[in-house]
Amino acid sequence: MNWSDIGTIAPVVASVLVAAAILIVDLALPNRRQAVIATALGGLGVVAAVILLQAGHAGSAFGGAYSLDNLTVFLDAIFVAIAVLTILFGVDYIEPRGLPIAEFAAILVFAVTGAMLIAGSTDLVLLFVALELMVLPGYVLAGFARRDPYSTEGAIKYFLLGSFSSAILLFGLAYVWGITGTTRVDGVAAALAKVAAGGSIQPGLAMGLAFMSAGVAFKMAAVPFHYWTPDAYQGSPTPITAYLSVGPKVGAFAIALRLFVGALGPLRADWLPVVIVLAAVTMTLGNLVAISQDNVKRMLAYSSIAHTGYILVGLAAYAGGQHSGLSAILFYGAAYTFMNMGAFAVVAALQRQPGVSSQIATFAGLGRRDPWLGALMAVFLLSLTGIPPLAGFWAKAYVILAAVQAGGWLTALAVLAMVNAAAAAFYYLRVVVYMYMREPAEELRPSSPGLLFRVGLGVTCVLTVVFGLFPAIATAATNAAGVFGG
Amino acid sequence: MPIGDSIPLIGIRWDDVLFVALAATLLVSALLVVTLRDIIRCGLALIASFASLAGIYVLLGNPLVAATQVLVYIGAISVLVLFAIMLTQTKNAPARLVFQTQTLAAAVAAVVIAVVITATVLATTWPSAGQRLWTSTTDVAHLLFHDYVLPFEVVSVLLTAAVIGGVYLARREISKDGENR
Amino acid sequence: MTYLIPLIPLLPLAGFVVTGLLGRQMGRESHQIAVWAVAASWAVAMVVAFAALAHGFGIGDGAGITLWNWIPALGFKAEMGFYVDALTGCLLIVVTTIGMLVHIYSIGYMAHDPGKWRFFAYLNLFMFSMLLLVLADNFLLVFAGWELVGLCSYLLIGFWYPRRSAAVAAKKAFLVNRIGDMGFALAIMAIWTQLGTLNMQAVFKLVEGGGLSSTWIAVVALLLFCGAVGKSAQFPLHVWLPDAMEGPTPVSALIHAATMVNAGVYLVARCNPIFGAAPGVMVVVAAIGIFTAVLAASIAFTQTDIKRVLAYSTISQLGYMFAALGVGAWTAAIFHLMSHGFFKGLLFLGSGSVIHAVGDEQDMRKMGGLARKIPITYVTMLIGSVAIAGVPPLAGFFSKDEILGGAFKSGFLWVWAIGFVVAGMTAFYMFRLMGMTFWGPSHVDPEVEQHIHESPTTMTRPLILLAIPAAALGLLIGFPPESGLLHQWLAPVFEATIAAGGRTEAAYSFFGIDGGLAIVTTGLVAIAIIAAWRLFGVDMPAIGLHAEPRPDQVREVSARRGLDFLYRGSAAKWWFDDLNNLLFVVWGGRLAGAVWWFDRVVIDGTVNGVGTVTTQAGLRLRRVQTGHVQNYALGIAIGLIAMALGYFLIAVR
Amino acid sequence: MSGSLDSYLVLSGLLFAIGTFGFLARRNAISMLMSIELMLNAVNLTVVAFGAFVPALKTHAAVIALLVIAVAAAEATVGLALVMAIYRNRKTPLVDEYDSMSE
Repeated sequence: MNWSDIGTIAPVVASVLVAAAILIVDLALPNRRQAVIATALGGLGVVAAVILLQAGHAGSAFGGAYSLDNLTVFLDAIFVAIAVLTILFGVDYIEPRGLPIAEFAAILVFAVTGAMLIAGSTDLVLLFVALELMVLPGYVLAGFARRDPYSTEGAIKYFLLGSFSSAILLFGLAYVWGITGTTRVDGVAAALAKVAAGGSIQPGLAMGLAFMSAGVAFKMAAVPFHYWTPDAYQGSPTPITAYLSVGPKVGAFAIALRLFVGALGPLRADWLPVVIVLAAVTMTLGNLVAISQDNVKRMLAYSSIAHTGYILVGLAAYAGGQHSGLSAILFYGAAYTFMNMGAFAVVAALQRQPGVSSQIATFAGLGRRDPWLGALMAVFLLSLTGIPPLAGFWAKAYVILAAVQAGGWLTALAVLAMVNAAAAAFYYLRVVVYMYMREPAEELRPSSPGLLFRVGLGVTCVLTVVFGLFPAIATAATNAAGVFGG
Repeated sequence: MPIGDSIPLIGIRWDDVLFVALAATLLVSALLVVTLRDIIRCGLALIASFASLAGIYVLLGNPLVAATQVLVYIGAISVLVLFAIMLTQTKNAPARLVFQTQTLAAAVAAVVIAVVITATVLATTWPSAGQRLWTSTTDVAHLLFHDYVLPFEVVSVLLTAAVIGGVYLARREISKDGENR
Repeated sequence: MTYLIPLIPLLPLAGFVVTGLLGRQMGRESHQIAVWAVAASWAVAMVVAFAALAHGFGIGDGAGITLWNWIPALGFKAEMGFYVDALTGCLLIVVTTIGMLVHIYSIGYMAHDPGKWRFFAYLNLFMFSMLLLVLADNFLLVFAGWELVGLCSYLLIGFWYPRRSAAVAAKKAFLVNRIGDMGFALAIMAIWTQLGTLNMQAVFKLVEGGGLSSTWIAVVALLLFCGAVGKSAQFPLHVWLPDAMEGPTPVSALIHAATMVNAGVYLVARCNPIFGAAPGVMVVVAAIGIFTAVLAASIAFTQTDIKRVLAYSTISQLGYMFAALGVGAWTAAIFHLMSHGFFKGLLFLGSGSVIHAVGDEQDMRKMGGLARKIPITYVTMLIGSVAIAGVPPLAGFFSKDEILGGAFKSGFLWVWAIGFVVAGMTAFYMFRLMGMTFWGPSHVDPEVEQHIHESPTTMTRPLILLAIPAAALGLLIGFPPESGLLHQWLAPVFEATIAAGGRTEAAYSFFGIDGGLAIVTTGLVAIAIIAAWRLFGVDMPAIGLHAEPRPDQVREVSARRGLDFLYRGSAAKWWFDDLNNLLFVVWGGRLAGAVWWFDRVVIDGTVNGVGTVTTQAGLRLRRVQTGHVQNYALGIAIGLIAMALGYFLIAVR
Repeated sequence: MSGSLDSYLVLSGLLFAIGTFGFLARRNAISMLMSIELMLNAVNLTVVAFGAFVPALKTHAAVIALLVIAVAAAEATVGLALVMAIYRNRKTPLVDEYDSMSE
């Protein structure tokens, strides 16, 4: 360890310091929530600045355990954005319910630190430890409203299943480690390249792959490892649901990129069929079940499962030999982050007053009761549907195009993705219909969220539209970040 | 070793005897953990299985891990578990309250997993040295603070975060939370 | 001039944003900004359109403007750009003119609706989307407009959402359209993977240069046609349009008659180099088109809801247009598109005026004798009906004549024959509509009858303004036939495709085949009109028709007439009535009944069935989510085992 | 017997399966936690066994095992805290009674 190592992992160090600073400020100035929020946002601003300073640089630290490349920078930037947005959306929701801001912010920053570590880790052990750092605070966040039975119930289900899957993932990692003899990603890749050149793989390695695939599929909520998603999402406080729906998901895809693309890349012909099946089942089932949901949070949970399926199409395209699949995944991740957080944020805005449920009836007449909120929700939902020219359209277009380019079975997968995208319109637009074509059952006061919240909503909306109108802005970054490792 | 490598007369190696004994203890106590109806006894069986596992680590030439196993698992985690059992006041209960309705399916799934793993292990040729290697603690320390220093640091952050989160969740309420869904 | 192009869609977009966000605060004046935005857009569009028409652009040399490079990634070139040539110009004229008039009409029609601002915001958004679709220079942007018009249509059909039927209709329209949209999306994929560009003119150049194998051309053309079938409500995706009549009448006029439904026709015409190179697909287009035309016309026979008659009529006329495209009569299709846009827009707005007058009643059986009470509506609708029926010298005569002539002369005799019959049917059902609505005795509820009044001037003026092109457009741009102004304008767009098809067009011969066809068609139309007039227009106390005037209860009426044989005044009259009866009412009615049954039960049933099955599957799958964490864990364990087995299978491969 | 990697790996596999069974079959959240601990121990046994028989992995195994033990401790902390929290709300540690969000 030396100073240049510290420089390479500077964003991670910075965000650990931010978490510490939040707790210290809270101890030093009790009951001064503005100070805590300012510390959190300011600190994350510094982290963002550090990440931007790193842009364009490359390097590795700690003997190759951590790599700084364009992928790291891109993912770090997304994670910081997620953290900032979660805090912006969270304050308005956490406060009226008497929950502590400082713990919320600190735990969130810890989780994001884990995610950022995943982005840069090129060592299997570091990858696992970073994953745990991302998900363990996530369990706490899911149960953050600790007096609320729904919140704790969702959290314990998330925790139990999450630990179960962690054990499975770890078991697989142990086998891969035992066979390849190293934990460094490049070393694993080199060892596996030899294996791949030698023809068929050993049963032990196959089992390791299976356990790892199952573990990662759980973290990204792919069918049939998705069961935790609806309950955890529905139970969690809504801004935290917004975080859970994007943070751990993008994190899981970061693992997929580092682990499956980086370390297991040489075996991609072996995991390609698995990813194809996972993608097909995931998007189809997610959409089918989302259609029959009456709770918007739960509906968005199932839709997030479907989105996992679409992103997996990009991964399959990569495995099918189309490198652009990787930049497609990254673009999808960015677009999905903003539009999905925005959608959850609107739900959170409605639930600002305690006691308001996320049933679809709550949205009846929103378009007239609250034209701005309704319009924003419409934009997010249309983007999630994939209607041009919004970000979600390009996200879907890129993964599907990459799959089409790869050809073979992937063409069928691309067509299935399009069928699914068409079917998904049904349930997204159902909410639009409720907003604009239903009279509200009971007169609710228009919710007037605070300044921070409005800033957050504005940012997500602007990005959703801008990524749609000028996708080139993002593709420059995703294309650069899509070429990493080998 | 002064008493020789194997048991006199029968010719079975001491190591093998130890291994069989420890492995049997481990599996039996683990089975007890998942089948006993009294959860306190489950906890005690858990401690037994942790202990026998520590013995196996010694057998595998890894006394450091064995020591950590005793300290952390028996010394800390088991105690936490026992505390949690006390706090939730769970009592001895009839089987139908202890086991899920899906126990049979669970058993089948577990057996299938066991078979899959066993078959896989036996079907694979491992890059094995064919003999046990002894791990020196100095090497471990060197490696931990050299190759693995970053994961090590991250684990410390992880423990901090876990403690903060755990304390937040488990401490008694002061203010009243709102409800939400 | 090119710098004016972006203004055309952007003005309505601005109107949408302002009206959508601030409309509620503007109260009664909420329509102002929307209407002025569209009017300004119309003015600009007129300048652009006539400049383009006068210039005579061919393929690839139209006036284009690129705003910015949309996506540079993936070796992929698609620009945010607009392109204007003569074809665009024709569409611009129809879309902006009718759009503007519908906006003005809506001021009166929606005056008392509390959601007026919302309505105008949606209308503006629709105008933006439609103009985007028409002006786009690449397939992706067309697709964007394509999806957006579908969305607006959805919002506007369901505008009166408290009516459950409106919400259901909106959903159905959207879902059926999505099926077609998928075809379009697949076509875009295919084009992109094969040619590497999505710029339409570049694609056409490549296709003409032989850059695409004939199989792929056929695939792309078929997929594009799928999209067109959905949007233009052709068989078997036509089921949404009649239900779409649940929306406010101006919406029906604008979206479901004059503009959006034309998008499919526009797309096929725009892609004429692709379709021209796929003769097999052209036959499919012609077949689907003419089949839809006769199917919808036969259903229109027995409908009693005034707007539904017009809806089926629209489907039928769109079928005509596709038939024209299919036989290679490109210009005739666009000609019919324009003339149909005007007279069908007129008819819908007129029907809106009627519905307005009789207190929101849409059932024609409860109308009748309205001619004197709402004279302006009556006269303008009569002009529209005469025009659609194809009576010379109104617009419909010229455009229909060109389609039939084109089919006949290109050797598609079957298309001509069916089209000929449909021409007669069209005249019949339109005058049935006129008869039941305006002529004969009144069957209006006496209480409502006292309040019947002509609509306000904001509503009647658009009717008068639309009646002018409905009457005169044919003479103006379609005379002399096949060499009129429109032909000169559009020649550069289509000449290459026509030449490549190897079909040399014979000159139009007044005193030869063309004149003969025109006379035959006109004769049939005349007979049909007279038949309808006799059947639905005349008060016949002798047979008790005025007492129980239910022309749709076909068998009952005819049975009565058989008994009343002796009471008849003259044999000639009897013969005439009965023939009509037999031809158009009994047989036609039975046939139409059968078609109606097929349409409702089989096709509609399939559409609804797919939805039900999907929802049911969702509900079943949802039950997996029991809430018990161990059940989830067991699912994960089973997934893990399955995955392990999968990997073993791959490993031993 | 004790001299072959296979026997240790099979042992760890059996332990993992027993843990899985406990996780799937027990109703008590704490029992499920204990089962997860068994599974993590199985992983550790795998790691240490590999370290004891594969020369290249010799020392690494101990380090990884130590890190896994630490992670397990962190997981146990959070898990038991969550059990406490939900016990306060629901007055039962039986997980299958937490089903207010089924379907």
